[in-house]
Amino acid sequence: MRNVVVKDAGAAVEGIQDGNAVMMGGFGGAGLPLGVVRAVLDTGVRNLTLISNNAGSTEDDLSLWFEAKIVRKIVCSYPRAAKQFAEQYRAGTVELELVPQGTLVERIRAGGAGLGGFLSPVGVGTVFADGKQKIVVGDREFILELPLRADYSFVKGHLADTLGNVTYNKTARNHCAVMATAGRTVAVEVDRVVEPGELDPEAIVTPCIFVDRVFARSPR
Amino acid sequence: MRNVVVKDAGAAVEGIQDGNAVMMGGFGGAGLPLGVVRAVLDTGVRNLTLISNNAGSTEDDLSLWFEAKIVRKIVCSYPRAAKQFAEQYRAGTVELELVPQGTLVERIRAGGAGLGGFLSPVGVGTVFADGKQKIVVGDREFILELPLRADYSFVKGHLADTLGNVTYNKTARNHCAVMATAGRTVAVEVDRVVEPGELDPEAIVTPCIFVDRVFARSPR
Amino acid sequence: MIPLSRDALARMVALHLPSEGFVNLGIGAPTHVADFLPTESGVILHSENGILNVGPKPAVGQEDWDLINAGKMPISLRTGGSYFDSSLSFAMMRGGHLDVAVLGAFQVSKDGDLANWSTGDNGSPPGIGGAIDLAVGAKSIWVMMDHTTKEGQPRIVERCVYPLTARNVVTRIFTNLTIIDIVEDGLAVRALLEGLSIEALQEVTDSPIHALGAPRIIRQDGSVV
Amino acid sequence: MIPLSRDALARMVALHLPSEGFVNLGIGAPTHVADFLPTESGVILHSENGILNVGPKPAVGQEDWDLINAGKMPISLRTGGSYFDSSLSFAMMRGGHLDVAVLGAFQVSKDGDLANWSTGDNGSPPGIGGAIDLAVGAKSIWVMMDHTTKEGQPRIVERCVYPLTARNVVTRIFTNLTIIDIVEDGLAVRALLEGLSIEALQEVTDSPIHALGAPRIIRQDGSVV
Repeated sequence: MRNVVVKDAGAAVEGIQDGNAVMMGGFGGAGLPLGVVRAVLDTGVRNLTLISNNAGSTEDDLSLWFEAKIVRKIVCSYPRAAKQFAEQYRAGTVELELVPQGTLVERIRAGGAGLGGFLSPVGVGTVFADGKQKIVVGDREFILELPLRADYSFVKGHLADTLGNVTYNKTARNHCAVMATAGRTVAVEVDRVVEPGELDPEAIVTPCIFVDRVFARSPR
Repeated sequence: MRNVVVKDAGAAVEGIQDGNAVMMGGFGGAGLPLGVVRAVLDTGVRNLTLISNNAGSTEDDLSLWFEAKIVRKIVCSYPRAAKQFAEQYRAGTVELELVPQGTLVERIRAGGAGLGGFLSPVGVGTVFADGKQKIVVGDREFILELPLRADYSFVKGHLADTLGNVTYNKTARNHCAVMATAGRTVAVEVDRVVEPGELDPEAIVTPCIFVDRVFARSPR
Repeated sequence: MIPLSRDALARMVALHLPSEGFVNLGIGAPTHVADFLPTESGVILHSENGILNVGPKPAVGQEDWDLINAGKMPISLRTGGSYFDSSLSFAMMRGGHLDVAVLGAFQVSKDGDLANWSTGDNGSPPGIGGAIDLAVGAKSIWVMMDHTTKEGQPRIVERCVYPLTARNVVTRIFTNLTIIDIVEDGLAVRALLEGLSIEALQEVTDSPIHALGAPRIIRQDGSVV
Repeated sequence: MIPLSRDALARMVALHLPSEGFVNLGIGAPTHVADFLPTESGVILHSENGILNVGPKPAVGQEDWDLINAGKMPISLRTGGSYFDSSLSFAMMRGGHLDVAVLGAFQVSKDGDLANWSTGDNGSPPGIGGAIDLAVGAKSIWVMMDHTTKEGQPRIVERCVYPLTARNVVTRIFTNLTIIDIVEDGLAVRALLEGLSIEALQEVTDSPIHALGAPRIIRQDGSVV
């Protein structure tokens, strides 16, 4: 029977390469797979394109990636309050693609759902429309937003069964559920791995078809 | 405290008018709000635009609407095996807009999510592309599909609390969850109404913000 | 005449929210409105990171960092609340399902243009977050802000000079001096701080205002009579 | 030489499905493939109405009409299965998450064009359902069908005359006579029914075929040696 459990964060990030696009779940610390943050650092990869709602705070989080200068570009909605990122940004050593939060998650969803893009009312008449195709439907103008996919999606779940079905905890679900549909390799850091049948089939948020690797977070 | 419980199907369809667009949940009989089917008939409304995956079988279902000739147009993915509909269709008294199933649900989602449309790879190079705008992204051609909304969305849930939070039963979830986001008035027929707090906050599929009316199905 | 305190302004907004309405309180000052909602209001609060029916912040030591609001502060879930992913959360916002979004602002124009995400300072990284989705999608967009900048410059202007969040979206502005509705024929003053005249308000407002009937009186505690 | 029975054809397809793969079996004959899946295959079946890990049909009298497949027939859920709404279900399909979709067909062209939803008969209402989404989205599109129509006309053709479902998507065809891969240089015969020659197969195939190495032999029970 299918079993996607791997032993640790190191195994979860196996294969990651320089220049990869990487989605990291989370809104603030909720939903951020912290073990993965460190494991990616340990691989020594560089020049990543990071797709994430935030750019870290000054804590033990994505700030480590900016401190280590392994991110070439970040696609992000709210990189404020991120000290290490801000330094890189001011120094011009990291590229920022600023995307409204709802547009960010919808672009990721489009990537995972095989759509070529979508027409958004968000950003019309603002700098967020710059350089994007405008499409008028009826008497209303929209912006064509394009899908996002990644080489790796790393998210934080609550429970996963060995098949790879995942639930989340409270507001830690945020971008994780959508990112889990849009990575070529999807790895989920969870609080606990359970047996198939232990999760309520009505309450599984990410069905196992989307998940390639699961590992249990180490106690801190 | 908010309470959206109404006494029966008749109250759930109150206000429906000639010429309205109506979404009906369900794939086959699963998810079809049967009490609503009859209650709409009882109102005597006509010239409805029906948005539904199917057009009824020969049973006690949407076929009744075609028998009563209250549907002017149906937007549908699979109206086969629908005897009463087929008669109307051959007689030319009902208009059919045939939409691939995934495109149908995605158009409804776009309606509920405030998008102006989406770029679909489905139907490219087929009759399903006829009359639709083509948009090329990179080297790939897509069809611009437009959102669907309705005056009323009627779906079948399993449990609802008095606030209007809804869960579904097994594969009866199908189009219901998405249709519940895209009606100006959304009414849900459920097996049972429960108190707030009885539904697991992690397992609520349709949060109450989308729901205007809830009623418990009468025992048959 | 002392401008409203932050608490009083928050109370004034809270008292205006529609009973049993679905409301998103933007990060910053708007979040503070929650503290002044009468329990009988039945208002249901949404936070864009994926929660409906946000409850008060937990007691010190009881924080759950998987249960936070859009300002990344610990909250609680009220009975009957639910969790969902960001795509459904933003579908609620962009799809017009929220009754009211209360947002902070740097500037609002007489046409309801909103500038609340950037002052154009290129020194620090910009951040847009979800404010722009709210501004486009909620049925009513209310702004709450100080009437002027710290330097005394008007924030209600003919035309925003800061980068826009959205055009023609704001319908009502609550400031520490007034409540103004943006209507067809301009800026209509619905309520005025006790002791303040329309003429005095006009002096700190960079676009013509007019009274909507006899403006109601805002008391120092934020109640309106 | 007797063409494969429906059961044998279904068994032949079942034996080729990738171990532990995610598979959608289209309505009609493909659904029947499930009955021949070895339990150790670990194949996980998807049905587009919103279920992953479809199990066998329940015993008579145990049917739950809220638990059906895309053919609207009662099924069961295997341990570790899940339910979800149609938008997520079609995201799985269109987004390339399924390893294989097995579909019936009226015609398949040498370029992998698929015609499986309409014979152009205008007398009865058309129906497209979810077959088109599968045809566009799954990583591999396999067709299973009788090699010819009841009247003996080839179904594998130079160019489909029936309305297309999708262009250039089919990669493998299982018929009651053969297994053919659609590759760069045309129709490559991977396996042939015992006793059938390439030349005889060519006679009932409306597009040039060629052998891929030495084609394997299909036995009457659908096993391939």
